[in-house]
Amino acid sequence: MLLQLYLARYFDVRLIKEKKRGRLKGTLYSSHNQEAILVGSLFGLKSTDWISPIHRDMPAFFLKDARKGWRNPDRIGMTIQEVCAQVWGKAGSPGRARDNWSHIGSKKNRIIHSTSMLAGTIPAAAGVVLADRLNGGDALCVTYNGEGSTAQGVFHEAINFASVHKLPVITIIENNEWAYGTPNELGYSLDDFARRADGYGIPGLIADGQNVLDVYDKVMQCVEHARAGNGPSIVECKSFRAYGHGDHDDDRAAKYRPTEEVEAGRSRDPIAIMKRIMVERGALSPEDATKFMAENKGAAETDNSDFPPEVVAYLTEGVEFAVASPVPPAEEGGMWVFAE
Amino acid sequence: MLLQLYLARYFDVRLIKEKKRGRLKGTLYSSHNQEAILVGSLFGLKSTDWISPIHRDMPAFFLKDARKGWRNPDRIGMTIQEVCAQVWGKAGSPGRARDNWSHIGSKKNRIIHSTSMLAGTIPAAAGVVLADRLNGGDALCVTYNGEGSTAQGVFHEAINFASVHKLPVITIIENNEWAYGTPNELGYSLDDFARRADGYGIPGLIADGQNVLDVYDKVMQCVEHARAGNGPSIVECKSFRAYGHGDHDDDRAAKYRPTEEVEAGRSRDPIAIMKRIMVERGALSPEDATKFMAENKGAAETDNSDFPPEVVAYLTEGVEFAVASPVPPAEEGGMWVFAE
Amino acid sequence: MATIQESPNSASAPSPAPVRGKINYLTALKEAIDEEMGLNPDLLCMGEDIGLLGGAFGVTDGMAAKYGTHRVYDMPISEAAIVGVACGACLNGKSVMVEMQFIDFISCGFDQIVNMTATYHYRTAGEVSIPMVIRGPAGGYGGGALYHSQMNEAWFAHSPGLKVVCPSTPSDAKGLLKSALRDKNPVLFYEIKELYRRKDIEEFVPVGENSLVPLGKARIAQEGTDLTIVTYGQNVYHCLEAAKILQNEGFSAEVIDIRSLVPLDEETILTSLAKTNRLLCVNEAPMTCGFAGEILARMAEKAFHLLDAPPGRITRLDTPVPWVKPLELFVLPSVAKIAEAALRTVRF
Amino acid sequence: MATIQESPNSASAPSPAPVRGKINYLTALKEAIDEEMGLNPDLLCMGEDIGLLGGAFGVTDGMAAKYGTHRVYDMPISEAAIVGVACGACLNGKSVMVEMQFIDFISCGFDQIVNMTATYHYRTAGEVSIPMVIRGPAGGYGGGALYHSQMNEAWFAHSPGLKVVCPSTPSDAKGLLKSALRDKNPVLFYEIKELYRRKDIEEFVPVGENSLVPLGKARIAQEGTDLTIVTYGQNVYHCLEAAKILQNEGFSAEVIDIRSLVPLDEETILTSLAKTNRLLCVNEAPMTCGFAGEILARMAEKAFHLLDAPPGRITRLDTPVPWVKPLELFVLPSVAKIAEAALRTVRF
Ligand SMILES: Cc1ncc(C[n+]2csc(CCOP(=O)(O)OP(=O)(O)O)c2C)c(N)n1
Ligand SMILES: Cc1ncc(C[n+]2csc(CCOP(=O)(O)OP(=O)(O)O)c2C)c(N)n1
Ligand SMILES: [Mg+2]
Ligand SMILES: [Mg+2]
Repeated sequence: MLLQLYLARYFDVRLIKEKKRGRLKGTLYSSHNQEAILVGSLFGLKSTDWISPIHRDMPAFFLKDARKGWRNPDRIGMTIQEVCAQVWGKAGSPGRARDNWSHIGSKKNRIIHSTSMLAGTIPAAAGVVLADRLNGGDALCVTYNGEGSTAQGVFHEAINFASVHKLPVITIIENNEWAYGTPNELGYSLDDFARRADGYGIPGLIADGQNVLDVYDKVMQCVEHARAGNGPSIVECKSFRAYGHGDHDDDRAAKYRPTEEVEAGRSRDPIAIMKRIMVERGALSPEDATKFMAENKGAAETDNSDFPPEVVAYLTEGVEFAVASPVPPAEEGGMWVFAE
Repeated sequence: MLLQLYLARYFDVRLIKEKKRGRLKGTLYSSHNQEAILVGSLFGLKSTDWISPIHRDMPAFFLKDARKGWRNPDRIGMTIQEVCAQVWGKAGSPGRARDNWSHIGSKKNRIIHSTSMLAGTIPAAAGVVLADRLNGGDALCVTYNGEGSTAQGVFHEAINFASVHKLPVITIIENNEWAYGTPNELGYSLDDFARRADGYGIPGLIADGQNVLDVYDKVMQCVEHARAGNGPSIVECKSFRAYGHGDHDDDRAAKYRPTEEVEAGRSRDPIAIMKRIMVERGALSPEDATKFMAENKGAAETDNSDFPPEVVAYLTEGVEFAVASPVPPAEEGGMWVFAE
Repeated sequence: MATIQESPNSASAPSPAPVRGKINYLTALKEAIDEEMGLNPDLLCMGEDIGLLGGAFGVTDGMAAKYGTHRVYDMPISEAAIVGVACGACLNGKSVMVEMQFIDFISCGFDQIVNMTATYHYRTAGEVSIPMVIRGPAGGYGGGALYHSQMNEAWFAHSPGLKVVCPSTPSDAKGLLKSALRDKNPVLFYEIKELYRRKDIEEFVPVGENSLVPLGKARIAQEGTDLTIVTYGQNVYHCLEAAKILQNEGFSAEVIDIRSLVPLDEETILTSLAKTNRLLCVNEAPMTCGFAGEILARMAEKAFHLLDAPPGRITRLDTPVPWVKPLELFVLPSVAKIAEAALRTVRF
Repeated sequence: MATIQESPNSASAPSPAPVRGKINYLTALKEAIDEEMGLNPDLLCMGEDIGLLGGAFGVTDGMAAKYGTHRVYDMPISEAAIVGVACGACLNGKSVMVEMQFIDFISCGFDQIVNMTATYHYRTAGEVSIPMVIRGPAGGYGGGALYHSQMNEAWFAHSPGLKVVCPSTPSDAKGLLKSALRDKNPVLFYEIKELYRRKDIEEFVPVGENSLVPLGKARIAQEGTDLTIVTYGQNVYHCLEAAKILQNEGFSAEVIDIRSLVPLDEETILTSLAKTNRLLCVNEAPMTCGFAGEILARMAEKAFHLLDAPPGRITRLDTPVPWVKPLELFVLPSVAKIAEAALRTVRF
């Protein structure tokens, strides 16, 4: 898990560096400080389970089923090459760079392709697991959503439907306190989002989104609930958005959010927390714990030495693949409107 | 209140008779057996409050502010003439018969004009009271919704918004167990709809929808909550749809719903219950209680003698007005697309 | 070039196996669903009140009993979720027939159709296809008012990735719906509710494979030489009536029922124009950016040299559909309006 | 007949009071909102991130601070509720400017626009009018991909009761937005985000009443005699470039920027056609049922006798807008495609 946290963090750090170096264009939506949500929620899933990540969940694409080993060819998840090719807008992307950033997916790898329309894939998640159940499967689907996105009507429609048919859809709310430039008090009027589950008669759990083990525990409770045929659930993961909404927003975010709030929010680094727990449990020696220091460092101040070499190596392979991959030919713009 | 219950019931009975007589065309959506919800929720409102009725709430149009007296010219509600002209599709309708059945309203009378799209006016309700508050008013808005309609995304979006700004929107759920041909277990997975309020951090009350006084009490709790600036609330009124979804559905409904269920549902007639309570409280003599017998009678078996004469007289005026009112001229079809 | 499309019930078509009577448009639809549900175990149905009740108009009557509630779903009143759930099921190997209780309510699921479903194949560079049919009762002339009378097919014809179909006869209703249910793409299927039980259009309709009608082929509802009238849906009948008026005046109109808007059989129209040199397009949707205008525009571009008179169109005025009859008829295309425009065109 | 529309910043327009520099399209929009917010205390603003942040692109920057959060609302991510709440506020005496963060997300509030808002005046026989402007960044050419590049104006042009506007210059951006904010009807206002900060179109823009530009009047972006090119939005600049290519070939193109789709200034186009006798319509929305086709259809109907060559159109292919540049440019209108079609038309 620690290694996965590093990998997720390094993905973020590396893309920023690539952009600064001029090798990469486009907006980046950082998952910095929210990695524990992804790692903790994905860790206990079966290979055959589905996921539905959105803009802030890029690492989910290559962390899915990563417990089997990132490089394991039997893994049912995307390779780092595929994900990087997507970021770079190259033909090596699973979507051949037709839509941008996180709007990819893979039927084979059981990842739903989101549109930009927030919360728009939760109904599809319900449909996917319904179909799976009809085929005799027991796949569940974990959907990821910012707390702001839950204001969409389709969020309500989909969860209500899933509750009626007890469909195994686990809705993760990545509550990072902000929806772009809007603070939560203007988005909804609850303290704990998890209570929204009451309105559908389903379990609503709260996890410490900075603690990967707590996320794992809460999600696994929901997984068991789902596998037992009891249907959907919601897990609210309390977290904090470390930077701007996207990297274009970093400077503005520093203005619209009070410095103290940001500092407090960033202070609970999920990597540091995981290390502390591991040391406490004797799973990591105090010396090893000081080895890689990505934690509690700003993305800009971090460099490769802050990360385990295998993390750097894996990602570097992805980046090099992406850089080398060709841009798709123009004519592809006119292709695949209709299936034959 | 008893008189209002009679009026609402008589409206329903009379329209069916008019249709049978061939004087009226179109589908009727009966509020038979659900009158206590309308009467009880409207009774305690101020003249300046807004309402937003839908298909099953036709009597609400003329019961709004009726406490002042149906015929009171200062009443801020529709006249029976206007409502009947609408039902008949005549120029005397406040909407000049451009849209049908309950899709009317009145800015002057503070009634929001619904479209057919269920739950579609709840956002407007929030907007109306927001504007009123900005103008220094304290008007609230009562919206009516079938339990089935709450599955619409916009229901969620609007109530969430109202909760953020503590807007005085009271959402009545007329839980009549069925949404057209779909029973509640296929519509949502809660026992008590009122719990959905938890998900917005607002009060959710349950009323016996057959007991007009209980509806009144629960709604008045919400009215006080709203007037005190505490914002929206939900009142679930437990009831039962006595007939088909519309009168075109009466025969089919008799098939898709078990007879026992229907009989049990119809047995708690709101008029009878009100009479019993009044007798118990000494507000009605046992003899007077046996006077008009609309209660517990099927719509078809009921006739004018089952209703107080002033009820019959008032409605008859409306019907005669409607019958005499002209059909609007064809050219009006091309008018009022844009305001000048 | 496409030639005249044989109607499946015409004399030369292989005769249907069992001898049976004429059926109406609604029964034809029901047969299509029944046959396809029988053939394809991966086909599901989703919609409001389609199971226990059998649909507001009865199109799915008996399906839940026959195929089970694991294949026929009574959905909550959530158009967006209905489309989205269907899309997810298609992503995972199913085909889904979605019923909109009235096509008007499709606006509540709009985003899920145009952004999620329509683009899935495109976004995934062909990895995923979404074999979904969204069908429902549509159209005016029945006093349904603003929200039970719409023809909003142009919204979807303008949204790439969707096929759009609208049959006007029982044979086409059945044959096109069967084809749509087998198509790999999302298809918007406009049923004309005023035709559901219309007596005078009942006809013999084949069963099984014989009944298939391909998407993208127009039908020549009536041959003629002086004017090409291009239309679809309920307006086919108005145009045929108008053609009679023309005949009385000594003109012969060819009436083309395009049946499928996307893809459009342009060749049949072009062939007809080569003969008649005059064009009138008719639809009951609002004029601006409607499909009648699209046909007109395409022909003005491609067949300008063939046109001996200004091409015309008769559509709904750019208004909603009002309720009461005189107003409704004022805004919708009528036989009189079509005949008048047709005469103007042939006499140009 | 309308004559050439004077651009408010042309030499003959009354000069703006304070001496000041050229401004960009975005600043012009901001000025419009600021001026109208100042003039009309009943005008509210609603949208996502428009207050504290000042909008994703900064169009409402500073408005919340200046006019208060009781007039400028940071809304939850609920497009349907945003439109619906705005509609309710209008019903009760307010005017509302709604910002869609990207015009693409309008699909999530579609029903509230086309069925609730657009029809309110009609349904109430004129009792209620809804003075709402829905504006937002639109258009392609910026690598925004499927959901940040749309031009979906045709959906709304096809929905009776809505006005549809799309400015291409800073003066028009300001002047039309001010008019829209004063209009009694719901107006869909398409801002071209690629023009927001485009340097070479910055211009002197008047302040106050002098800056008003009426809805429903086209602007002749360039006079010419051999061909009429009708367009709007970002394509205006592509067409002007194409006109230069034509000029090199010895042809003179008149480029009309319609600015307002509904209502459409047909007279300016007809006047131009009377002179040029040739028509090319250009828009970046998909072809089928798009507005370029609508203009083409109207002119084919009304000005058939004026046309000496087949009218043409250049539009997006009937595809979504793909992300990466070569693909994006493959599907969108380009100077080359326009020039080629234009040359074909003038050489016909
Ligand atoms: C339907 C829709 N409306 C608006 C947007 C624009 N938008 C993109 S991300 C975002 C904020 C999302 O906030 P939240 O859900 O809390 O996720 P976070 O970015 O905080 O992870 C907004 C408004 C969108 N993508 N889709
Ligand atoms: C958005 C939308 N979808 C579907 C319909 C069709 N429809 C009209 S009433 C109805 C059932 C409503 O049930 P419920 O909300 O429980 O109200 P009730 O009729 O029981 O009072 C349906 C499905 C509609 N009017 N609007
Ligand atoms: Mg957030
Ligand atoms: Mg109900």
